[in-house]
Amino acid sequence: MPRTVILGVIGSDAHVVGITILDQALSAAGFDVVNLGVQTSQAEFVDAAKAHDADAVLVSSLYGHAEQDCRGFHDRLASDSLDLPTYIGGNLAVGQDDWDETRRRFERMGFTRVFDSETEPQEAIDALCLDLDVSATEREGSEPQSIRVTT
Amino acid sequence: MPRTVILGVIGSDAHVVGITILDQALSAAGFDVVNLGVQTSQAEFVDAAKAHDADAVLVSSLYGHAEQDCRGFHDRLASDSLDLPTYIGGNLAVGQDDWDETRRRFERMGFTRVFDSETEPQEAIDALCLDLDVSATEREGSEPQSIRVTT
Amino acid sequence: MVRDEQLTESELGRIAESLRDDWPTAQAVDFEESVEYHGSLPDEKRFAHVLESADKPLLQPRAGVPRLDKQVELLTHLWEEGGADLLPTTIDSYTRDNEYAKAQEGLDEARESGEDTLNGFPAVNHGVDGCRELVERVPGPIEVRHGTPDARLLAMVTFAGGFQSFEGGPISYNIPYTKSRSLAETIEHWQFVDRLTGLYTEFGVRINREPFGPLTGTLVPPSIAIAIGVVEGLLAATQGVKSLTLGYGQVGNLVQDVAALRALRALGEEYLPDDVTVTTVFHEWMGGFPPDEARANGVISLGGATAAFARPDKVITKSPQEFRGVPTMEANAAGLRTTRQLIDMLIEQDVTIDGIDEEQAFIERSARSLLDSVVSLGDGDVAQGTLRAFETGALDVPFAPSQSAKGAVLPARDDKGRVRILEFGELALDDEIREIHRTHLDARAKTEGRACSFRMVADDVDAISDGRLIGRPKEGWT
Amino acid sequence: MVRDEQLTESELGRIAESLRDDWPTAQAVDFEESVEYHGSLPDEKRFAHVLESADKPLLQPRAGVPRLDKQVELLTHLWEEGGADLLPTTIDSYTRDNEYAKAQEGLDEARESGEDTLNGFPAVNHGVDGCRELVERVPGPIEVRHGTPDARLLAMVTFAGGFQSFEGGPISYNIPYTKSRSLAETIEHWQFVDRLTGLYTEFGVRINREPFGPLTGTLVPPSIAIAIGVVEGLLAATQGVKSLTLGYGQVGNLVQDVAALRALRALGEEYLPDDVTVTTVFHEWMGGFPPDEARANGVISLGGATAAFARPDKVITKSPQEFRGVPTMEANAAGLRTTRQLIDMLIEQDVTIDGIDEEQAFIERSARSLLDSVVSLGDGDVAQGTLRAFETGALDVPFAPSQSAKGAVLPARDDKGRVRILEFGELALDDEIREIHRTHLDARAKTEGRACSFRMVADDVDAISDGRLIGRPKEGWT
Repeated sequence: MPRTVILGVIGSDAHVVGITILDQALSAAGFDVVNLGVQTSQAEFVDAAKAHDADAVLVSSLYGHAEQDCRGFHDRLASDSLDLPTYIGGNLAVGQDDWDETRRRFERMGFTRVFDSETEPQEAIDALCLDLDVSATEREGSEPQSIRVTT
Repeated sequence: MPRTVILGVIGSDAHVVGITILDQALSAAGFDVVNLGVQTSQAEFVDAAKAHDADAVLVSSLYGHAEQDCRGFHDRLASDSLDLPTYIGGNLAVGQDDWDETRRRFERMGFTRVFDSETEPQEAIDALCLDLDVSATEREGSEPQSIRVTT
Repeated sequence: MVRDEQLTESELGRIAESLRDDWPTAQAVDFEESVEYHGSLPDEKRFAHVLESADKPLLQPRAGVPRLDKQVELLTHLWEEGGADLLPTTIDSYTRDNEYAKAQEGLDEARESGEDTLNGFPAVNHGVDGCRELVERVPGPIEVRHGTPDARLLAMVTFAGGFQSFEGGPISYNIPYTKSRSLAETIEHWQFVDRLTGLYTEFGVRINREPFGPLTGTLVPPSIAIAIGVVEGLLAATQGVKSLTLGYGQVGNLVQDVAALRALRALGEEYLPDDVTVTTVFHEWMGGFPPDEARANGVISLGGATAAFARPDKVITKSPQEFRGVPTMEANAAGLRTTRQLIDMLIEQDVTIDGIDEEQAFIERSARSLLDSVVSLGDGDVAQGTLRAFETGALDVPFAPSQSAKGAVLPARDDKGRVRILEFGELALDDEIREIHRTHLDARAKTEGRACSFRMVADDVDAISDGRLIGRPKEGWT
Repeated sequence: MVRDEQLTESELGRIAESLRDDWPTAQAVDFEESVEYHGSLPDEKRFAHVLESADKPLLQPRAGVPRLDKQVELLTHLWEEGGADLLPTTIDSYTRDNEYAKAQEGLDEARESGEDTLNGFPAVNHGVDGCRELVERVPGPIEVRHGTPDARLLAMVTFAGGFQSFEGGPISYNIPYTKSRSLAETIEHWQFVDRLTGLYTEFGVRINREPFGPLTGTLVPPSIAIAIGVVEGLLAATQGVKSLTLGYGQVGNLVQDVAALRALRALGEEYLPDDVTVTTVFHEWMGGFPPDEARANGVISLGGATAAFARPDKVITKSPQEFRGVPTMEANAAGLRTTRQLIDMLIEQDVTIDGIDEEQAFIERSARSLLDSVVSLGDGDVAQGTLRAFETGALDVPFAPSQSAKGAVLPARDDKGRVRILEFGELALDDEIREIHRTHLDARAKTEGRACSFRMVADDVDAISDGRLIGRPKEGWT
C-alpha cells in the first residue's frame, strides 16, 4: 500500500524548484504525494495531513525564515492528534550558522529529521522508507517507472 | 613633373593612422611623398624639405600639443630660406576650443592652411593642387591608379 | 463556461461598469474621449507602429518606480543614456494583486518620504491623467509590464491613459505568478483585456499585446513556451487584437535559442489569422544570475549575441545587477548598451550556425503536437481546450507554482546545453518525440558518468549563476 | 650579415659577457645555477607545462607595476578574484628602451613616494633575486610581456630569475613599436634571446616563447599576422626553441577570427619542425575601445565567445577600462571573469559556424604566399628573406610606425566586417588573391553607395570604439 506524504513550502516562501524535484522523486519512488506547493500555511499542512490520512509531512523552506514560520507547528499537529514523522529541509537559517546547531534547533522544535539544501532526494526517500517501515518488497514494486537510469 | 611633399607627425606624437592614410592618398594622387612618420622633430622636417627640394610640408598632430611642438617652426624654415606652403592638420588644441580661433592661431604662426581632424584627404589634395598650381592636365595624368572607384 | 468567443459589446460594457467602483480613478475612463486622445499622439509614440516598422531588433528594459516624476526621470535616462528604443512601465505588486488601496498607501508614503516604497508604478492610482502625463513626458513609446492575473481595471485605466502596449495573458500571467487562481476565470479576465484592445483597434488605435513568453523563466522547453504563446495569441485574436508580440526567454544555447525564435515566428504566423501582425520578443536570460556584475555582463552579452543571430523584433534586456534585484538606473542603462554593442558588432556579420533548421523542425513538431492537443481537447474551442490541457497535464509548465498546472514536467539540459524534457508527465508529445529527448539526455548522462536524475535538474537550475551553462557534477568530473 | 643560423655557444657567451656591464644586476646571472633554480620550481609554476597540458583555453591578463610587493598583490588578485590561469609581468617603458638608469630612478621614486611612477615592472632593476622572489610569491606560472626591441639583458635576467615564458620577436617587437630601429639588428638581438631559450631548453628548462601576434593592433589582415608569426617561429626554432605560442589579435568578425586561429595553428604546425610544440594565443580586441565600460564589456564578451568557438590554447583578456589606459586591478579581474563566463557557457555547445573552412583556406593560401616569398627572397635563408621582404614591401604591416616597413598596405572591412586589403603596395599576393579582396570590398562599397576609399579605412579604425564593427558612413546611409 502506497504511503501518503504531504509536501509544501512553508510561509511566504515562493521557491518552487526544490519541491518540484522532490515531488517527482517521491512519486517515482511509489509514494502518494500531496504537493501543497509554495506559500503554504501551517494550517494548510495540518488540514492536508488530516484530510489525506498522511504518513509523513515534508516541509521545505529556502528563504531563511523557517524558524519563525515553523514556531508552534508541532503543537498544532499534536492538538489535532496527528502523530507522524515530520521532515524539514532547505536553507534553514540566515547567514553563517553552524549546521549541527541548526539541525539540533529544529529537532528540538519537534522535527523528526532535518536536511540541508544540498540533500539529494534519494536521502529523503531512504529516510522515509526507514521511518515508515516500507519493506524491501514494497520498494521493489515501486521501482521508478518513469525515471530512467543510464547503465 | 610630380610635386614633392614632406609628411610627418610632429613632436612625441605616435598617432600613425592619419598620416598612413594621407600618404596613400597623396601618392595615389601623383605626389612624391616623403613620409617622415611619427615622432618627427622640427629639424627633421626642415632637413627633409631641403634635401628633397620639397614643394610643401604637411604637419600632423593628434595629441593636443601642436602649438608647443610648432613654436618657432616657421622661423627655422625661413632661416634655411625655405619658402613653401605649410599645412597643419589634426586635433590642434586640447579641450573645447573654438575652431575658428584655433585656425587663426595656427595661421598667425605661419601655416598656409589649417585643417581639423575630420578633414578628408581629398581636401588636402585639392588645396595642394591649387597652392602648387598643378594643372588640370597634370591632375588628369596622375589619376589614382591603385585606388579603385566603384561605379 | 468560458468559450473562445468574442465578447459582445454589451458584455464588455457591463464588465467595464462593474469595475468602475473598484477604484475612484476608474470613473474618469471615457472610451470615446480616449480614442481621440490616442489620435493626438505622434507616430514616434505609437508602440505598434514603431515596433512593426523597425528594421533591426529594438531594445527595451524593465523599469518602474512609484512616483510620476521619478518614472519620467528613469525612463528618460534609459532612453538617453541606455539608448532604449521602447520604454516600459513596470507595475507594482499590490496592483498586481488588485490591492489598489495598499498601492495608494505606498504611493502616498513615497510622495511624503521621497523613498520608493513600492516596487513599481501604480498606474491605476495615478489614473488616466497621471498616465497621460507620463506618456507625454517620456521620449518614446511605452508599454505596461506587470504580472497581473486580473488586469482588467489596469487595462481600462492605462489604455485610456495613452499606453499602446500591454504585456500578459491568461496563462502566462497566471501559471507562473499565482498559486490558486482559477485558470477559467483568468481566461475570462483576459478576454476583457483583449476585447478592449480589439475595440480600440477598431477605432483606429492599434494597441499592441504581448503574451509573457518566459513563463517561469526556469529551463522552460521551447515547445511549451511557444505553444502557450500561440494559444494566448489565438485567444487574443478572437477578441480583435491585431498587433501581437510573441515572446521567448533565452535558455542560453545559441542553436536552440535561434531555432526557438524562428519557430515562434513561423508558428505564430501559421496559427494566427492573416490580419494579425505577429512580431517576436526575446527576453535575455530570466533564470538565476551570477552574483557578480562581470559574469552577469557575460550572460547579458550572450543574450545580445543571440539576438544578433536570431533577429527578433524586440529584445528585453537585463542589467548586470540582476542578482540583487531592482538595478540602479545606471546599471539598467549599462545592460542596454552592452546588449547594443553585441548586436551592432554582430548583426551585419550574417553568421549562419549549423543545425538550426533541424532544431527548429523538432521544436515546431513538438509545439504543433501540444497546440493540436489543446484544440482537440476543446473540441475546437481553444479556451476549453486550454483548461482541459492544463487539467490533464497535456499542457504543463515546469516549476510553476500554480495549482492549475500539473507541474509534472521536469526539464534538463543535454550534452550541448539544450533544454530537453526528463519528465513528461502527461504532456501531449508522442513516443517518438519523447525518445528524442531521452536520447539526448542519455548522451549527457553518459558523458557525466551518472544517471539522468533529479540532481541533474537541480544542478542545471543553478548552473548559469554558478558561471556555466550545463550543471555538470561538481566533483570528480572532467 | 645576419643569417638564420644557430648562434654558437662562444657567440652566445661573448654577447652575454658584453651585456654584463649594461646594468649591475647582470653580474648576478649564472646560467648553471639558474638551471638548478628552475629545477626547484613545482609543476604548477612551469609555464610551458601548464599551457601545453591544458584542455581548454587558459586566461591571462596584462599587468605590471614597479614595486615587487605591489606586483605580487596585483597578480595574486588577478589569480584569486579574476580566476587567471596564467600570470603576466608587463615591463615598463624605460626598460623597453634599455634605459635602465631611468627605470631605476622611477623604481626608487616609487619606493619612496608609494606612487606608481613607472608603467610596468622593471625586471632588470629588480634583478635575479627580485624576479625569483616574484616567481615564488605569486600563485601561478608567469610570463614576461614587454615590447622591448633589444630584450637580451631582460631575457638574461628574467630567465635567471625563474620566468619560463617570454613574449616578443624581432619583427613583432620592432615594426609596431619603434620608428627607426634596424630590423637586421633586431633579428640578431632576438637570435640571442631565442638561443638562450634554446640552451635552457637543452638543460631541461622548457622556456616558452611567444611572438606578439597582434602587431599594430589595427585591422591587421590575418594572413600578414600569421605569416609574421610563423617567420618569427622559424627564426626561434633555429635557435632551439621548443615551446612556441603563436598569437593572433581579434578583428571582431567571428568567422574570420575562428578561421584565422585555425590557420595559425595549421600553418604553425606545418612550417615548424616536428619537435617544436606549437600552441596558439588569442588576444581580445587590441584596437580602440569604446569610452564606456558597458560597451567595452560587450567587446570583451565577443572576444570570449570567439575563444569558445575557436578554442585557442590561451586568451589574453582586456578590461572594461581599456579606453582609459591602465585598468584598476578590479577592472582587470572583471575582464577575466566576463571572458570566462562566455567561454564556460559556450564551449560545450559545440557550435559550428558556416563558412569557416572557406575563409581558413583563403587565409592559408595568402599566408603561404607571403611565407614562400620570404623564403625565396632570402634564397632559403629566413633572416635574409625577412629583411628583403620588408625592404621590398613583399611583407608589410598596416599602420606601422617603423621605417623598416613600407607601410603601403591599407586594410578595410568588407560588407560582413572581415578585414580585407584595400591597398596592397608590393605585398607578395598574386592577382587572383588581390581580386578576391577587391570583390569583397566592392560589395561593401556598393552597399554603402560610396567608393572604396581612405575614408572607409579611417571609419573602420574608429568603428568599434564608436559602438559598431564596420565603419559605415555616418549619415545618409541606411
